[in-house]
Amino acid sequence: MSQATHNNEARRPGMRALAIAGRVLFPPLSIFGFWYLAVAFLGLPDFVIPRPGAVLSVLINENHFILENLWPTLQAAALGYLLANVVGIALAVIVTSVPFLNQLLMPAAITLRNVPYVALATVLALAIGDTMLSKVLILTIAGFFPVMVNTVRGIQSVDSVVLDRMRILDVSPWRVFWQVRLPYSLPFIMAAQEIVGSASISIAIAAEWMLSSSGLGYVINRAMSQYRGDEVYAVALLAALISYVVYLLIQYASRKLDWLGKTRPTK
Amino acid sequence: MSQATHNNEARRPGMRALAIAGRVLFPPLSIFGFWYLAVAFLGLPDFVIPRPGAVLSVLINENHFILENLWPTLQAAALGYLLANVVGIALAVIVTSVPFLNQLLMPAAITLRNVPYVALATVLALAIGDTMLSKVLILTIAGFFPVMVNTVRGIQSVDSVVLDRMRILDVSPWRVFWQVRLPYSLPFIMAAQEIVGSASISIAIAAEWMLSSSGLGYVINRAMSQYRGDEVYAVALLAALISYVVYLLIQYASRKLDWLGKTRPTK
Amino acid sequence: MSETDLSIGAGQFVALVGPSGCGKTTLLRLTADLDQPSTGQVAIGDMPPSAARKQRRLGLVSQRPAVLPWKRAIDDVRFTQVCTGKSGLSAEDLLRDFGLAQHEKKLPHHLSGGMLQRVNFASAIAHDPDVLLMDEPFSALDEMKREELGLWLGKVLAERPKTVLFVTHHVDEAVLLADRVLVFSASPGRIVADIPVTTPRPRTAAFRTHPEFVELTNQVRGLLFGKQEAHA
Amino acid sequence: MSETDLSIGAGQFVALVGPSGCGKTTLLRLTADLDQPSTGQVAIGDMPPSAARKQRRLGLVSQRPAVLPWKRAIDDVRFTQVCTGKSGLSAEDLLRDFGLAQHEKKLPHHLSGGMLQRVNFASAIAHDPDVLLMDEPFSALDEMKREELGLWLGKVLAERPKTVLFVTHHVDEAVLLADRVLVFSASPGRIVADIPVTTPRPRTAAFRTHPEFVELTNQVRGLLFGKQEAHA
Amino acid sequence: QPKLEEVKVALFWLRNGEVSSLMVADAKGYFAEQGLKVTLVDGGPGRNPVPVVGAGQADFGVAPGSEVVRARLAPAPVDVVAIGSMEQVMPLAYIKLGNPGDPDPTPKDLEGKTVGIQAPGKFFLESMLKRNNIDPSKVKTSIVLGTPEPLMVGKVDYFAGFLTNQTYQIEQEALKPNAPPAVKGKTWKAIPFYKYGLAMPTNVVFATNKTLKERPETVRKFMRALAMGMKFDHENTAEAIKLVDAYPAQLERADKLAWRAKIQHPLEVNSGTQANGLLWTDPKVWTEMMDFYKEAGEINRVVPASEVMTNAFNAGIKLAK
Ligand SMILES: Nc1ncnc2c1ncn2[C@@H]1O[C@H](COP(=O)(O)OP(=O)(O)OP(=O)(O)O)[C@@H](O)[C@H]1O
Ligand SMILES: Nc1ncnc2c1ncn2[C@@H]1O[C@H](COP(=O)(O)OP(=O)(O)OP(=O)(O)O)[C@@H](O)[C@H]1O
Ligand SMILES: [Mg+2]
Ligand SMILES: [Mg+2]
Repeated sequence: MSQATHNNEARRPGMRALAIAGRVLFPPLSIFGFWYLAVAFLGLPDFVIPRPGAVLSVLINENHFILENLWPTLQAAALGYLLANVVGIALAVIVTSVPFLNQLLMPAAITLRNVPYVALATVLALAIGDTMLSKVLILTIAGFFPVMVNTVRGIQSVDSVVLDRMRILDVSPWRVFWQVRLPYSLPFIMAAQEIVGSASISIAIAAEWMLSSSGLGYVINRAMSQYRGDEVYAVALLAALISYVVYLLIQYASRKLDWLGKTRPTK
Repeated sequence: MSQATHNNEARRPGMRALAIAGRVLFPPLSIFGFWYLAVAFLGLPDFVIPRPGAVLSVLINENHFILENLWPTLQAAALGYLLANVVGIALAVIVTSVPFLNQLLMPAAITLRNVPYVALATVLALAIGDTMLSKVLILTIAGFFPVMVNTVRGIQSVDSVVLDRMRILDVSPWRVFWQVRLPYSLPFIMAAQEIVGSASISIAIAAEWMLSSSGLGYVINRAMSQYRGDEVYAVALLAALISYVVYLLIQYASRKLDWLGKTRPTK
Repeated sequence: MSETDLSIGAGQFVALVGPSGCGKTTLLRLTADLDQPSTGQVAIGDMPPSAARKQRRLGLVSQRPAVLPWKRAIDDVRFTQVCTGKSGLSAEDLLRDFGLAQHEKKLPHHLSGGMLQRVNFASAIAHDPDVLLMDEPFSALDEMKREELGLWLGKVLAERPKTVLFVTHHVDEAVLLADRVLVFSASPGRIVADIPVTTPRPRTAAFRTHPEFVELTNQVRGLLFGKQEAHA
Repeated sequence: MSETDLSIGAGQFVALVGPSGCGKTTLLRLTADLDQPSTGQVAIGDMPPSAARKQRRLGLVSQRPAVLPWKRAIDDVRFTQVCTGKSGLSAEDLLRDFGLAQHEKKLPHHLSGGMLQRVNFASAIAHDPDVLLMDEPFSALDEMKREELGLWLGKVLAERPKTVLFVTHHVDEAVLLADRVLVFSASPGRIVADIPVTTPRPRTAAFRTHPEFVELTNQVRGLLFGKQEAHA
Repeated sequence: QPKLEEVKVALFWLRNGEVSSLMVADAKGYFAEQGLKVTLVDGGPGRNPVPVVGAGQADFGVAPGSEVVRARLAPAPVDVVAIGSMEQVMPLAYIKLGNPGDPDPTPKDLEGKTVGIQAPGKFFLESMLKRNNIDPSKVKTSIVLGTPEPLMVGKVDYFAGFLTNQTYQIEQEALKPNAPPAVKGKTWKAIPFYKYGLAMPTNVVFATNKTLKERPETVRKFMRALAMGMKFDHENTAEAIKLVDAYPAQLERADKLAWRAKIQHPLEVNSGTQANGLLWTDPKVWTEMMDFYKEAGEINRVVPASEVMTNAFNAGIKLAK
């Protein structure tokens, strides 16, 4: 009895099949459903909001140029995402362990984040040029803040009784960080991953749009100047799909990593 | 003894004075310090990165046009911030209480967030025009996601033993949400506020830059076409200052609201 | 835990004793409609647990305190009343009776372990439920407080009869308070004895010297600890 | 709590009894260098608490379990050893001795209340500390487990002498195990008596019938509960 | 007083001296004389006038001719037609820093040099080089943003910019006492694209076919007033500058407007406008432009010039000279 009783997740097989069907069918239903609603509701001509059919046909038949430019964007997004995490978590650690650095770093961090992107792009383009690094820096600047803020909260959420245990045992701050604070922060850090991870493609695209001649951002730039709304939205759709996959991967990783999930009651 | 023992925050008066001095002096030190560092390190002439002196002089002597355009930006930022919260929290509630809606809404939410801003701006400019609503919608689309993701995590972080208590008492889901789940989520929700709140000014500016003829974004647009880098950075500095103030206000509110802070050990 | 049928008569006080980890809390959760039994059935009076719960007739003193971290003691107790819409027992009186008059404005993390347990107890019964499910409610209390609260409970039950399921590790307490003592075995956890206590409630501390008390406590200890000699 | 000086001799077993909320946990935290006393002084052997802590000679069994929610029982016990770099007692042996051999792979929220308390105990002493600070370590256990663990502790202390500060609500347990029983009064919490137990340790269950035991338990109960007659 | 017909004009960018003719026509009351009340709608990064006019939210638009061509020939075409051009050539040029006395450079001078271009501009450079029999592989390119900083900090030798735009900033920076060494005492020298490449109408006025069909009189009146504005701007430049300077929300001050007029006025007229009237636009140039974009792969078909432009609404107003 004790198994069944404590396992609230037991599902009937019918429910399972439905769940799988939902997982496969719901995303397209969701995306195209809302798209058609927008088209119908806004009443704009199709050179402004192209119809899903035209966009899909671009993705299927004219994808060469898009796919060619997918790789640099993915690279920039992945590197920027990584760096945003490194910087964000490092800052969180610094700021929580040396409180006065909080007041010293935070205003600069917020200012950096508030330099208008166009001004930032100008500076980066001149200082570094149209390179991977420029894009990665823009992504870092756009992404480190949510990671930092959430990690700080996470670090502060550690159960005080466990910290007492660490103090009694005179455990090094380093180990406490890696083995206690970081795992305790995971629910917060994983939330930041969902936020930053699923946005990194579209930020990479925005960065490319401003300062690069490769990548999906450039494709959009070119497509807009050619009045190829269908191509613009094809890129947007592709970006959304990738972001959704990233989001699902992060959710999967959360479920694996996140101890909170294991103590969580299912309803 | 018990007071002193349990009050780890007791500070010597010297420390207190230092803390206040730090709070006042550190922000400018931080901002201008890093600014000069950037100037020195990048070695770019002042028409690329204007010097703080020139920028401050714009803020002090030529602030008329800037201040005139501050109000619409603040309005848009405040409304957008509010709406992002309403939408984000509502979606979090929907998604956690009716799991299958998760799969139905999430892909659309992520797609919406990934429509390139230029395409979005074009659509909004045509559908709604250069109005407050367009800006507010851009802010909402940019901001609802962090609020939603963090709130979902927060809702899931509720102690199961308290949920059992609510179940035993057959408390309505509505009350459980307002009186249990929401307060439990506060550490997560306040983190989202720090993320979204302090970004809303700069997103409002970006929105105005693209589609409005009023507000700080318009000032930047105009300043750029007049090669007034100093004015661009004056706006950026003003935006950063406002964002920092918003950030401090949110931190203050967190300390007032957040029960986690009260259980948190100080180090 | 193997199949268990449990039915508790209305107004009965049932004590549950058994070694740590045998399934007492699990059985209590079934009775509280927090988990569903895979086999077997649980009945309170003649109701299934879900019906009792839906009628807001249950009160649960959980083993780990279920207080809200941001509510002061008195507000947490009142929260139960607000949630159920039943004013039941006065929150101030409860905390005063429990020796917490000075501490009613404290937040949970400013309370000692035993104080917290008492607040948890007060919060669980503040709506004056008909069915009271208690999971080691006095484990963090000193002997005097434990005795006091036991007597207090006896008095309340005399005034307002309730159906009670009471998990404890104190054999004496079980026999002193209950109409029926259920003895659990360790793995596989199941009910090995269902011992009625015939002396009518409420009983006083004097019952400790009554032959039935001595006999029953010895019998229960024998069941729990095997051949071994019983000790205080 | 008013000014208190406490000094515990090396190798001494000091028990601390007193009503709930009187400051036992607070005193233990001072001894553990978790809080600083505003007045008064605490010494373990001839060391201040901070020195003992820095030398990793402390072990603390906290009142609320301090296990890591994501670690299985055995890993949590080993974590103490990894952190201190002291292999101390074997983690498997500890859990087996505590009756948790079957449950060593379970996560904390899959353990019953009493099991969790035993894991917490095992984790606190796994590095074999010289100074053992215990805050109601057996409160969630049944009488048999409590007795077993008490005897186990006696055996370990005989083999590897330790300085012990032991908070409990069980007067019997205090007298049975300790060299010195400190009795706390309720507010203002302060030490009202410091009662030596002269019979040498380790003692067996037979000590319960020894005149010193009976006398001392009565004396302590008298101090705790005033004129009132003592009860089991 | 008769009620004026409201007419909206969507601009490509914020209002500045580039569209001075519009503002002069308004300020002088020429539109009102024709029974029109004109409202200018600023453009910007997210506000392209082509879809704005295409979606019917403005009656007229001002944009580079290339935009009209590309929009008209896109797979989901925008129904816009050019009805005149305020600038007969695109002022794109490859600009370098030089001493005031230096001769103007020619495409040949680009050999072995680095040219800073914007991402979509590579085709322009290559096309111009080919037209002048220069091997494009001999010219290095570097992608930059639309501001002249890379030229002024010496990152590139030439910079693809507009004669009416970035050159001003170069002049301004060169005057400053703390000007960077690369700029100090220098001035700009340019290889204009219209001279060695193609003439492309730039400040093109356009409307939808629907408007042309349903409200031809309005279009005619609009074009007449605009041409009168341009005529005044050219013939009474000093006074026009004052009017534009005072025009609401106009970005440029008198000195800048005067500077601009010197450079821009010659680009606004040619033999065609002398013969047929201001704003007149040459169908041949449009055909060349379509061929150019077809070759660049920016459009996938070429149509008769009459499908993308018309002079049917030209008022025939000419400069006095
Ligand atoms: N949430 C859970 N998921 C899986 N197993 C559980 C869970 N809670 C308890 N168990 C297991 O069920 C068994 C019975 O646990 P239960 O909590 O009912 O014991 P108990 O009799 O209340 O013990 P104690 O006196 O120590 O509180 C134990 O073996 C325990 O490991
Ligand atoms: N973190 C804290 N902040 C402020 N006051 C506290 C804190 N912890 C305990 N107290 C107060 O200090 C007093 C002593 O608490 P302590 O936890 O030491 O009691 P105790 O003797 O351990 O009681 P118990 O047997 O119930 O655990 C209580 O009045 C309590 O309210
Ligand atoms: Mg239990
Ligand atoms: Mg305590």
